[in-house]
Amino acid sequence: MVNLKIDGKTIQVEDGITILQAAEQQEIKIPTLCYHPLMEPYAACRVCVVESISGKGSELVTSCNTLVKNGMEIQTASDKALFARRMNVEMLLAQAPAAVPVQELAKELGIEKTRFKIKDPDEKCILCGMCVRACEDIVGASAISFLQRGQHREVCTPFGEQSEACIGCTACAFFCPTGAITVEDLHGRKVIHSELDLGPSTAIRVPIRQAVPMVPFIDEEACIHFKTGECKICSDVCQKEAIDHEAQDEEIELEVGSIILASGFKSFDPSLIPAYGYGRLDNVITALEFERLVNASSPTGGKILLSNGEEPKSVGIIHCVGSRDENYNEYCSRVCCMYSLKFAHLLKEKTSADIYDFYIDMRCFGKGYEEFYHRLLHEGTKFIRGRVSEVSDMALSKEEEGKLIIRVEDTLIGVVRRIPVDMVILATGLEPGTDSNQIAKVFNISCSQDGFFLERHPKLAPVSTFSDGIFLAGTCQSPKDIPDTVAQAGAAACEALALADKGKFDLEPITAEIDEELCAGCQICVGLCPFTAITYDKEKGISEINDALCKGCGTCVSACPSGAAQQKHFRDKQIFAEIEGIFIE
Amino acid sequence: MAKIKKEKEYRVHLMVCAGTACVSNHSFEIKEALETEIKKQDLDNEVLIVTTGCNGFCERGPLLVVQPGNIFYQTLTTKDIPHLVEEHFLKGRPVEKLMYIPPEEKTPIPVLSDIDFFKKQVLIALRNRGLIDPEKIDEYIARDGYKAMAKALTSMSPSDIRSEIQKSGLRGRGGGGFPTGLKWEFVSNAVSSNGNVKYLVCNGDEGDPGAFMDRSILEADPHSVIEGMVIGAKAINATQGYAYVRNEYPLALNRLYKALDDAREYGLLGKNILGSGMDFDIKIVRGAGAFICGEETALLSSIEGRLGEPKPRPPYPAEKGLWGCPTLINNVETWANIAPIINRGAKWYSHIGTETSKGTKVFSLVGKINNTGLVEVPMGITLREIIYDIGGGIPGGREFKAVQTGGPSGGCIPKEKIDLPIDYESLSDAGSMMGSGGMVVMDEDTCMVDVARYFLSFTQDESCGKCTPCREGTKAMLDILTRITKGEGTDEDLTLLEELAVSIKDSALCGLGKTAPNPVLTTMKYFRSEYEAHIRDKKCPAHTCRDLNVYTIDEDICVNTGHGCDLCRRNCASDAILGERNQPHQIIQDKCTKCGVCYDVCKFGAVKVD
Amino acid sequence: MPKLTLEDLEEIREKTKKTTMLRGDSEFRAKITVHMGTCGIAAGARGIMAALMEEIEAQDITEILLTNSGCAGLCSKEPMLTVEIKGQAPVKYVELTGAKTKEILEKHVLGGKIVEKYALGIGSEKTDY
Amino acid sequence: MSSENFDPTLIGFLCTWCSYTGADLAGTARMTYSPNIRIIRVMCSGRVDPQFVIKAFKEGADGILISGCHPGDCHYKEGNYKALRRHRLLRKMLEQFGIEKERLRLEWVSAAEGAKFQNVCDEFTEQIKELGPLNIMKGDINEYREA
Repeated sequence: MVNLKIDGKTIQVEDGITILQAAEQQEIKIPTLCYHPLMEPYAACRVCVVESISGKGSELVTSCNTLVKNGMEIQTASDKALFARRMNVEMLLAQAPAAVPVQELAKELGIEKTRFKIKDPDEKCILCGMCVRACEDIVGASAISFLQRGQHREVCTPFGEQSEACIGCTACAFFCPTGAITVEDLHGRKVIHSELDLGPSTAIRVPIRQAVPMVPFIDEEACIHFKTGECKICSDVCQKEAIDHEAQDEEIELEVGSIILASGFKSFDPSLIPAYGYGRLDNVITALEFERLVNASSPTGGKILLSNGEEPKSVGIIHCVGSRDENYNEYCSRVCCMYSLKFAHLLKEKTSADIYDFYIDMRCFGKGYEEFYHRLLHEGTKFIRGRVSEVSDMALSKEEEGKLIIRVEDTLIGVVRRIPVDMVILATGLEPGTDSNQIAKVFNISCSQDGFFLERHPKLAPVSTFSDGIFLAGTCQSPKDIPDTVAQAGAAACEALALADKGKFDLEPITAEIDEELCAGCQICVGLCPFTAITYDKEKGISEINDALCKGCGTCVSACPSGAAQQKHFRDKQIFAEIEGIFIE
Repeated sequence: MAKIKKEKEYRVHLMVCAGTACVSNHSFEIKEALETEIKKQDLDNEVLIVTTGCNGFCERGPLLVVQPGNIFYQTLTTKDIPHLVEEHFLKGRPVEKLMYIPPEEKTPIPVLSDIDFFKKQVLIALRNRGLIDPEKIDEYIARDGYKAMAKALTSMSPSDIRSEIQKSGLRGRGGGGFPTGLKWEFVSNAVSSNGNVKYLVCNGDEGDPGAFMDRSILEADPHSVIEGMVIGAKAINATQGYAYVRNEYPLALNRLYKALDDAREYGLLGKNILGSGMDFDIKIVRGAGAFICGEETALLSSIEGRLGEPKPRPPYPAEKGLWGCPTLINNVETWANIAPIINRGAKWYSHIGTETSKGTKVFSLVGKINNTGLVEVPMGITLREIIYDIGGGIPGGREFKAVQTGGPSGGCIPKEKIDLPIDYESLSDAGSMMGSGGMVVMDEDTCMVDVARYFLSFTQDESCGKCTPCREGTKAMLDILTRITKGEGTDEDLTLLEELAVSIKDSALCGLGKTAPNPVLTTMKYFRSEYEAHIRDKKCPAHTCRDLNVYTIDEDICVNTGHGCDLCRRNCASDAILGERNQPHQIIQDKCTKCGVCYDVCKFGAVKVD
Repeated sequence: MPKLTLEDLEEIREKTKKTTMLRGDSEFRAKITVHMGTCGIAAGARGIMAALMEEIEAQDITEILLTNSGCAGLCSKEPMLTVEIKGQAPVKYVELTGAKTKEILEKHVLGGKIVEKYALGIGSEKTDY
Repeated sequence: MSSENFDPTLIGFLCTWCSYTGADLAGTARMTYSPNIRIIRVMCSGRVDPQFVIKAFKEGADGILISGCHPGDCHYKEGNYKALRRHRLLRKMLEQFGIEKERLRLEWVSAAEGAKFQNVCDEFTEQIKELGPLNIMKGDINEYREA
């Protein structure tokens, strides 16, 4: 421990810290410009000078880098220190008049005007070197450094050319205290921080605001450590030491009793229906994109805007896009009607647009759904019954200019109508997940015709599959909305627990067995068994079947030349008897 | 036992000075002329021509010293050579007209050691000056070269060496005056962060304008520096040495390269030196011409290949220097003093000099002085002795005004302090500093404000620009001084100048910044009247600041003595002078650009400057 | 040149000391001055000088200062040289030949005995009046 | 016997997981298919031993159907592949016995293909009717030797 006197107060601090840190512990504020806790002290701006009084007189030392020593006596705001500090700030005011921190410090120290010549009134750079040190020590790219000397000293890339070393991490702009470095003009790339359009944003961030779990992740492309091996500030700063850059993805093999498949659905890709113009016409968006737009953490902050940034005056919602359609999916996706009603309600609430809803049948099957539909009717949403044939931007009359025209046959009044709107929302249906057939292969379950997983029995075993211990939940089994999915998930969990709760495991009744006397040890059966249930015993010279593994398919029995292998309940004799039984008159 | 080839016997050695100053004064042509003449007189197996390093008396170059007999010839031209060879070398009669005649005296002084310039000098760092051929290692060895190293390596332990240096009282000759022994102690005690790697550096950057001590030492006696460094390496068991020499010293660099190669060839450097098991080698790093790289931490950054920019201290280089390992940095002159101390003992050395400053100091005596040159004088010698006895007084009988010591970081010492004994403390008490040894003598015609401006323009241009006070402060002071020399200065400028000087001196990061205000502070302290003259009466007493001069023509002198010779009018570039032959001439003030040509041209002194 | 040892260093010092001794203001045991006025040279003083230098080189003699001077004034007796042993009066020898000079070197300079038959006189001319 | 009043007896070996469930589906879906086929359930088409087929022909079956899951769907992963291999070999052998290879048929019927099972049975029955009864000599082998 070190004893020293600061501004008249004797204090004790641990060894190896600087005067600045000791002062901070005593809440004594010493101004700094070129100091940053994460970097080695550079002691260039000389604004943090304090007076250090010792036996042989007093001298000014920079508090940011001078270490505390026993018996030191420091005056942070003595006349001598203040005089030099004021002079330095006044000089900086002349050198970089537009630098805000300098202006603030000048006000604090009571300097109205600088007596020195101002070279460039909007100069912001105070040559503190924070950017250079960040680039070199923290990022390790060393793309920029100081050039020239004295009055011509400046920060730049070698020869002023674009440097390959620069990895566009914008650490320099981040550390620059005066905003002298703006990202745009540093390397001409526009930087946008948003989930949809990923510019080089901070490397460690929460994916989206409602992410579950709300835990930041490290984006390896943007993270400097994975590029230069340096930085790792996040792990220095994290008190919980929760960050380990060396962690790798690892595959964990789990022995489980049962598996619940909930692999979800894929939203129908509307570009398969060219008539609706998705991807071709502006402002034709899918339901998921509208959901994203309306969300508070969206790039527009929840406001519903057209691609040109204005608010739509009229919106059309088209149901059954890719569902109840022979050319695409015959089944009804069950959820589109209700979420379309939700969209209509949100549009009514957030914008003053008039809303058109094109449906075939309004399927409000759930609890309280119908009442919600009636509310919508009263709110003034215009419902038109008919399947929309086309969305086009070919205007035929004045008020259709610049609008999307929806052509639909209104079956209730028997007329083909043209409705001009600003924005079209396609209520896209649900399809089996992109990898659902691989999953089916892996888990040995089969799919129904529409590609969703097949349950063992629609009524008796709706959540289990043909393979024992594998259960289904959610939209992977068939389109359903959240309440149904939750209910089904509960059921699947119960089934799994019921299986596990028994505590014993009933073996397959119909397994094969090998008669030791008859078996000649020819091992034909060993290679045959897909479940490797048969092993050859060298001492006895015969093959044996492991009851727990044997599934009872009987393939080995039919292949056994000596008939040593027999399948319980399907012994050869029994089947022979069955065959003979057929021909008894 | 190595078979050393027999040296041819000669009876006369011609020591031709080949320091940079003499070389630029065509001393190599003198040498060629000598060679041809001697061949003509077929004296070539009796007379040997030796080119030596700088002899010191640069004012009178090109120089020749004839040995034996120590006869000193100066300001030689190729035309004098035939007569000289025949007269002196053939017939043995020294030629008086080529000898040195002190100013205002008639009788020539043949023997070098009788000349005042040399008489009061005590040569330690320059002990072999003019006596050996710097490119022949054998001649260095003949004058007890490497004897000290042999003694240190074989019979002295590192602590013996260090205590010997401590006892000698030797202090750093680079300018700081830090006790060398103490510094060596720090470095040898420091623990290296990388195995036992320790570095040893010779600072030959010598950026001060007008300073050429290190250059002369390297040119005259490179081996003395090498021997010093090897002894130093043993004292702190350093593993690698660096000699940082300015790229602007090509001759010194060549001689040092040659000396290093010869030393390695003789096994006095490199692996297993003199069979003592010690390995040490020296690499030369050439400075890129930045004055700041004379500052120790900036020098180290430069060796490391990084931007030459000082680092805050502590940690001092002794603990964490080159690549973070303990590094011993000393100036060329300091290293040159090591071998004599080891050879002749600390007691002998501590007898020379004053109580606090031991040994001698090499000064480069320049400016308004008759005997411009390199002088090595014992500490404690007075300014008067240097200027008048050694320096031969002020040329043109003008009056001595001040002397500027320590280069741009030093200050000006007025004539009132002429009897000031020269040592570290006395100079810093007077507001200046020892510095590397530059000594610029100024006479009454020097304007002190302009001197301050000149030195400020130098430090401002050479400031590395890292810390605010030095980067911006020196520029601000320079602006003010320039305004004052143009006659636009105000009283507030004076107070601002003083404030700036104090705040820069207090808060700058490195030596350059801390000492840059010295010229201003000392000139304001001792010559405040000149500042006031510039500001209040808009006059420059020394007439150096041209914008303040007012040229007038004394009409009766012009007519009566000069008969209106019209020379001034014809030479006036901006035709600001009226008048014809035999008529009094006049100067039109607002047209006059104050270039001073008329003043120089007028043979009758009719043009007056006020 | 292979790596040196301490002894080599010492040996070099001795060897080159002779050449550098000329330069320092170190003392010499004896000084031989060959008078080389124009008449002296005409009378063969160069031969004398060459002989002396050969002899010194041959016998590796050290601490002998061999120098020349202008005409000694006695033209008829040229070539002449003066031998000055430290602490003794200078002796002038006249009408010399190569062989005579070697003999003087041998007997007087090294041996310390003046060679009467060639000597002109002892002592030097009076210069302080 | 002429083909009209010839009433063949066919035996179908059906795997429990796919074909047998498919047949059951046809039944629950009230799909009528030819009664000539008698079904023997086995756990997997891989269990159908060539002996059964030969035994069945020997007992007087006119046509035999083996039906399993579609390749890749087998509950025991590879059973149907084994059946496919045995079927190819067995057909060649039957021809050497003088039994037309059409009398042995291998089909993939999944649990949901009730309709397909119905067509297969009807079609197979027609086919066997055209082929007529299986006229292999019954009794013991020595009789042939003399003839």
